[in-house]
Amino acid sequence: MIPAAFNYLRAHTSDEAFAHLQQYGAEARVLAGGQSLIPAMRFRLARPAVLVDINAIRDLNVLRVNDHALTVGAIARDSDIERAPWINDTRWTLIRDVSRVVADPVVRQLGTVVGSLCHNDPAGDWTAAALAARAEVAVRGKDGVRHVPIDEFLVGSFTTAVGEGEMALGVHFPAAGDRTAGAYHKVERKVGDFATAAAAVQVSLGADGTIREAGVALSAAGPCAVRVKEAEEILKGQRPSAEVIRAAGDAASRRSEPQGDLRGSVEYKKNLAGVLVVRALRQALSRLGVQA
Amino acid sequence: MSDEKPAGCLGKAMKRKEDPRFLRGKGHYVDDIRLPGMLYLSLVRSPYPHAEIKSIDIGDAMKVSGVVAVITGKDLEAAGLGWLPTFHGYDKQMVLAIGKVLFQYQEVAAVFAETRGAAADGAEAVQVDYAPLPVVADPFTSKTDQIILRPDRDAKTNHIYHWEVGDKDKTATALASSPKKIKERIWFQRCHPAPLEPCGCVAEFDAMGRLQFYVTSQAPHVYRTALALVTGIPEDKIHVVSPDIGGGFGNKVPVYPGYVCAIVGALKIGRPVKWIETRTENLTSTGFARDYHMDVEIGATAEGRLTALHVATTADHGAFDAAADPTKYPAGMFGVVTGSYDFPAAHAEVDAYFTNKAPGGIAYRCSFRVTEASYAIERAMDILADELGMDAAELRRKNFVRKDKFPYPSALGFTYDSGDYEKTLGVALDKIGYQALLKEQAEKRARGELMGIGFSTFTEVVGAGPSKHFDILGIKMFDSAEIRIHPTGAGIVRTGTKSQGQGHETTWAQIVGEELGLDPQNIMVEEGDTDTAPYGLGTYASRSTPVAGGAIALAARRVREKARKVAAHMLEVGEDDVEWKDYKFQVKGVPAKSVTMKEVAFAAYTNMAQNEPGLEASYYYDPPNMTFPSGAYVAVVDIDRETGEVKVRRFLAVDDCGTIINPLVVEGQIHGGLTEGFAIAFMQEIQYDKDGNNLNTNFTDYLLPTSLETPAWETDKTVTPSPHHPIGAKGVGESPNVGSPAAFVNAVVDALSPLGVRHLDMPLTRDKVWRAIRAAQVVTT
Amino acid sequence: MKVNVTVNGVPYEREVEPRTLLAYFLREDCGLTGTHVGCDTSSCGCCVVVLDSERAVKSCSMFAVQADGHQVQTVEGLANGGTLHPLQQGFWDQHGLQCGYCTPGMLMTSVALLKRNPNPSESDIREGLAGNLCRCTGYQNIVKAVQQASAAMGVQA
Amino acid sequence: MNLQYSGEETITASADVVWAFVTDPEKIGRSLPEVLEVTVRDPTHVDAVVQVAVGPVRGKFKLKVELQPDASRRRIDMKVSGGGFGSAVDLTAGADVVAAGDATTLLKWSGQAIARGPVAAIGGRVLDAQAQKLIAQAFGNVRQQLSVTT
Repeated sequence: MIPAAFNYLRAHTSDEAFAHLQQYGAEARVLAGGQSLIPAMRFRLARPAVLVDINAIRDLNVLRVNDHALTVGAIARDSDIERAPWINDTRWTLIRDVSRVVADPVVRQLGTVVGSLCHNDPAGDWTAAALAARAEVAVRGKDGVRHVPIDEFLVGSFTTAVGEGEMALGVHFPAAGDRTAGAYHKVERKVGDFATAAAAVQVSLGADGTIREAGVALSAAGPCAVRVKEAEEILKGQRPSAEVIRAAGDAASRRSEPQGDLRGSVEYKKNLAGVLVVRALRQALSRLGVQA
Repeated sequence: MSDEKPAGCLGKAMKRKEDPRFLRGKGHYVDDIRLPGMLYLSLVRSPYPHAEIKSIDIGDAMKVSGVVAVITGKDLEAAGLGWLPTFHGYDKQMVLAIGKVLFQYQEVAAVFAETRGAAADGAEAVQVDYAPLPVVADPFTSKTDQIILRPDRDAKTNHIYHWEVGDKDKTATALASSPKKIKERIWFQRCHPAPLEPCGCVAEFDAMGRLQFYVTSQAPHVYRTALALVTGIPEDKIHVVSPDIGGGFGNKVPVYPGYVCAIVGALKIGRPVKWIETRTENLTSTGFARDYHMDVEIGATAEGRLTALHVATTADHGAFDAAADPTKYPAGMFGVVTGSYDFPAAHAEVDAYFTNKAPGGIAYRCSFRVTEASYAIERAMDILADELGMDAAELRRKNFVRKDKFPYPSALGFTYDSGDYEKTLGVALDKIGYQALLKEQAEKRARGELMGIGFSTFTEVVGAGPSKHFDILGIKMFDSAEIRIHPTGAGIVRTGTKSQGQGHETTWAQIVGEELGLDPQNIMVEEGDTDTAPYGLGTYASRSTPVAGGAIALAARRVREKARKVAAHMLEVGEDDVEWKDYKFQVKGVPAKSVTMKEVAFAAYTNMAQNEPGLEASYYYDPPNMTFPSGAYVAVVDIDRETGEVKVRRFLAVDDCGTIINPLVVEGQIHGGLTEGFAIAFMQEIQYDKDGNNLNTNFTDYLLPTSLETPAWETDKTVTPSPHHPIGAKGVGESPNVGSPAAFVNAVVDALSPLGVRHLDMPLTRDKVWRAIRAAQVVTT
Repeated sequence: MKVNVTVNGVPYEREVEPRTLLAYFLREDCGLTGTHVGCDTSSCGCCVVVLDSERAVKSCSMFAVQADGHQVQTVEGLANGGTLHPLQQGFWDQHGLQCGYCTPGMLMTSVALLKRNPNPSESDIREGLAGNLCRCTGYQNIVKAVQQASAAMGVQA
Repeated sequence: MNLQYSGEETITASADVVWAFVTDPEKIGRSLPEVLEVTVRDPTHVDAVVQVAVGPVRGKFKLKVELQPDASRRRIDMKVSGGGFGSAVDLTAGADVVAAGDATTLLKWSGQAIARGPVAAIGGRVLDAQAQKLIAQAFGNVRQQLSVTT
C-alpha cells in the first residue's frame, strides 16, 4: 500500500521544526520513529499534507540520567534504552521491562518513547509506564516550553496535550529514591501485538520498609492508559504483604474498563488487569529484596 | 566435475543447490521483474459484503495524473471474460463484480497507471455507489435459503452439493447397537496460508503477439491450458513462467481475478502490466482454507473396540465454489476420515453452501480436505478415550490397522499402500518418555496444576493421483520428467512441478544421481517454464515426490536402458550380459569389467556404434495408487490458570513418509508444517462478524507465530516404503500440518479434563482457555 | 526530491517522490531486489536492511527521503565477492531457508544482532529475530544458522 | 465493527420549533461535526462531506443522509451511509422529540453504526470511542443552533 503524497521537510534544529509546525498546523505531522505513523499512512488513514522530519536534530537525541531524572529526547530510540549502560540499575527496572516488550526488536530500533506517548494508543506500553513513573513531558508551544505532568498529557484516545503547531521535545522520568523498583507485565498474543492487558508498577520503600510511594497504571483498560489511584492509595504507607498486593490487584481489576475485541473479552481483560498488577508488584518488590 | 565414484545419493543430507542465489539476494521473484513501459495495476475492492452496484464512476480516477485506464466488470463481460470457470468446473467466479458484490474486499474495478502510487491514487478516486443487501455470514443461515446469494445459477438454492461415501445403513445400525457412543460438533475454523510473498503477476504481449505471463503459480501448465480455454488465446501463444516463489502452501493454485485483469489490460493497452497484491488483499480475497463444521459420531464396545464412524459436515465455501478439488472429488480426500483405524463400518457426507465470504477452501498444506478429516478423527478419538476412561494411546493402539493388513481397503474406499502404525507410535512413546510424563502429570494434578499430554496418530492420503480417478479441468493428474545427459556426464532434468521452497533443485537431482550413478551437483533441475518443461499438474497436496518423483526415477531408468546398449558395445558383450550394479554397468559375473555412466555418456555421443546417438528420455507417470504417509505426534503443554496461556513444553513428531530422499529437506518440511499446525491450533482464524466484516485483514490481526512463540521441535522417523512407488517415497510436506493441530488441542483438553472440559474449538486463545477454566470453576466450586 | 544514499558502499543519487518507501527505492530506483516486501503493517520483517551499519530497520516503515545522506546495507552487500558471509554460510549449512523470501531480512537482522551481541544464547537469538516472520522453516534451523555464524565469527575476531 | 450509541439533549425551545429543525435537511446537514460541504438533494435527502480527525487518522468522509420523519409520533429516523478511506460506514439513528414543559424539549436519540473496510479493521479502536463523540456532537450542535434562534 502506497501512502498519499505529501511534502517532506527535514528540520536540522528544534527552532526550524517548530517554525514548520506553526506554519502548517493541523496539516503537518512530526516524523520521528514513524513506526505508527507510516503504517497508518500506507493504509491512507493518515494523510498529512506535510511531514516534519526531526531525526536530524542532534539535541533531541538525548538519553541522560542524573540524580533527579532520566531525560529521553524526542528521537531517542526504544533500542537505545534497551542498551543504555544504566538500564540494569534497580531504579529503572520498569523502564527496562517496557523497552524489551514494546513492538518488536527491529521496530524498536527506530520507534521512540516520546512518539509513542504522543500517539497515545489505548494499548500503548510507554504511556502506562509514564503514568506509573509519574513522568513529565516537555512541550514547546507559542509561549515557550512547558512541562506537562503525564496525567494531564494523556487526554483521550490518540489525543494528547500537544496542540496544533506544538511539539513534544522529550520526557522526564523522575529518579525516585534508591530503594525504588518497578515492573511491567504485559500479555500479548504474539511479539509485536498491542497489549491484551498490561500493568506498570513502580514502588519506593521507606527506611522502615513501608511503601513510601507507589505508581500503578494499566494499558488497554480504557480510552488510553489509566492510573489506578485506588490501588496506589491501598499500597501507600503499608508494609508489603500478600493481602495488600491482592487488594491493589482487585482495585485495578475494578478500575479496568477494557473493550471486548479479538484479543479478549471484557471479562477476561478486567480479570487479567488484576492478575498482572499482582505479578508486577510481586516482581518489583522482589527486586528490592522483599518477598510478599 | 568430481570424479570419485558416487556411493549413491538417496538419503544423503545434501546442502541445497538453490540456496546460494537466495543467500545473495539474487532470487528472482515476480515482483523483481520490471519491463520497459510497464504499468501498475491496482484493484478497487468492495467494503460491503453483499450489495448491488448501482453505478461505477471512473471520471475522477481518469483525471488522476499517471492513470492510463480503468476497466470494470461490464468491460470484461463485453469481452466475454466477465466470469471465470472455477478449477473443478462446477461453478464460475466473477473476475470483476457484475451487478452486485458477494464478499467484502471483492474486486470491483481495475486501475492501470504509470506508477504504484498513481495506481493507488486512481483506485481511491473510483466512485462506486453500493446499495447494501442483507448478509449471509454462516453456512447454517445459508442453508435456510431465505436469501438466495447466486441468482445467476440454475439451481435457486445456496446448497452447492451433497457428497457422501461409505455404507449409510450399515453404519447407522452399527452405531445404534454400540454400547458406547460419542457425538461432537468439531469445527475446523477458516484460516489462510498467508505465504510471505503475496500473489502477483506481470503480463506482456510480445512482438510476436505471444502472452508472456510471469506469475506466482504452483501449477504453470494448468494455468496455460486454463487461460487458453478462458481467453481463447491459442495455447502456443501463451508462455507461463513461474519464477522463484516465496512460499505457496496452496495459496498460489487458484487463478485470481488480478491475473485476468493484468492480461486484459496488457492486451487492451498494449503495454506490460504488473499486479502485486497487498497483504490485506491476500488475506481477504485469495484462497482461504478449511471452514468445515463436522458432526462426528463414533461407536465402540465397552472395551474400546471401534464399531462405526459417521461424520456429517457443513462446509462454508464462500461466494463462489472455487475449491480447487479434483473433478470427481468435491469434498477432496475427506474420505480418509477413518484415519489409522480399522473401522468395520463408516459413512461420511459433506454439504456445501455459499456465504458472503471470500471463495476458496483448498489451501494451506491441506491435501484436499485431509487436514479436516485427520483433525476430526484424532480429536474424536480423544473424546472417545475420555468417555471410555481409557488411555488415549492405548485406545489408538487397540484399533490401529495391523501391519499385515496392507494394502488395506478402508471402509470409505481408499486402499492404504503401507504403514506400521504400532511401531511409529512405539518410537514416539519411548522417545517422549510417556510413563514418566504420566507420573509427572498425576503429581501436578494433585497440586491443581494443569498439564496435558496430547496425541495424533494420523494417516493422510497424498500424491493425487491415478488417472482413472483424478483430473483437474479434465486433465488427468499425472506428472512427467525429461532427462538429458550431456557428453561429459552432467545433465538436466525438467519436470512439470514447481517448488515454492521444497528444494526440488536438489531432491530431483538426487533421484537422477541415485538412478544413474552421476553426481547430483552436476544435474541441473528446471521447472516452472511451460515452454521448456514437460506437462505436469504442479506442486501441492504433497504430490510432487509421490508423482513427479516417480516420473523422474522411471525416466532415469529409460535413460539407463538406452545407456545399457552403448555399454554393451563398449564392453564388447551382448546387451543381456550387462547388468547395472553398484552404480555402474558390469559384465555379469565379471564385476571387474565395467564402465561408469559418465564413460557411457561420452560414448553415447562419440562411440555409440549402431545405437541412436545422445542420451535422454522422458516419462509421463500415471501412479497406480496414492500414497499414505503417517505419523505419531505427541504434545506436552502446561497452562497458566490465571492468564489462560498455554505453554507447549515439548512436541515430538515421528513421521513415516517412506523412503527419504534428503533428510535435511524432510526435517525442514516437518519444522515448517508443525509451526503452521501450532499457529492454526492457537492463533489463526479468518473471522467474519454477523454483518459480513472480515476481522483479520492483516498481520496485526491474522497472527503468524514468531521465533519466540514457536516451540522447539523434536523429530524422528520410521520408514515404511510405499510398495508401488518407484523409490518407495510417499511425500511429507503436508503431514505436519495435517497431523499436529489435533495433538495440540488434545493436549490442552487433556490438561483441562479434570475440570470437566471435553472439547474446545481452535484457535485456543488465552481468552477461550481462561473462560473454559472459569466456567468449570463455577461448576465445581 | 533528490536523495543521496550510499547502499553497500555505492553512492546512489536519485530523484524520488517523498512518499517512496525506502524498500521500493532500493528495489526499483537502485535495482537491488534482494530486499522484499511482505506486509502492510511493519509485521513481517522481510524488508529489513541495516542503517548506518548499526541499526536493523524495516525499510517498508521508512521513507527513502529519510535515508538521504545515510548508509544502507542490504543482503546484496553481505558476501565478499566469491566468499559468503559467515551468516550466509550458516544459513546454507543449517538449512535455514526454504523459499528464500524472508532470508534477506533474517540475514540483515542477524548482522545487526551479532554486531551488538557477538555470542548470543539461543533465547537471545529467538528474541532478536522475533520481528522477522518465516513461513517455511519454523525458525529452528535459522537459530542454528545464527549460532554457527556467531561461533565462526567469534573465532575470526 | 458494530457500534451502538444513545444519548439525550435538553433544548430550550418548543417541541414544534425542534421538530421543524430536525426535519430540515439543510439544518441537519449543518449540524454534522466538522462539516465541509452540504448539498440538499430533496426534502428528505442531503449529502455532506465531513472532516474526520483523530490522532494520525485524518481525512474526508462523503455522507448520504436520508431523513424519515414520522410527524404523528414526533420521531425522526435517519439513515446515514458514508464512504472514505476505501471504507464504508452505515449509521442508523432515531430521535424522539418530547415536549418537557416550560418551552423546553427533550431530544432522546439512539444509533447503531456498522463500519467496514480498513477504517474498521485498522481504525476500529480509533473509531469506536470517536464515533460516540461524533454522534453526541451532532445532536449537541442541534441544541446549540436552536438555543441561538429562540
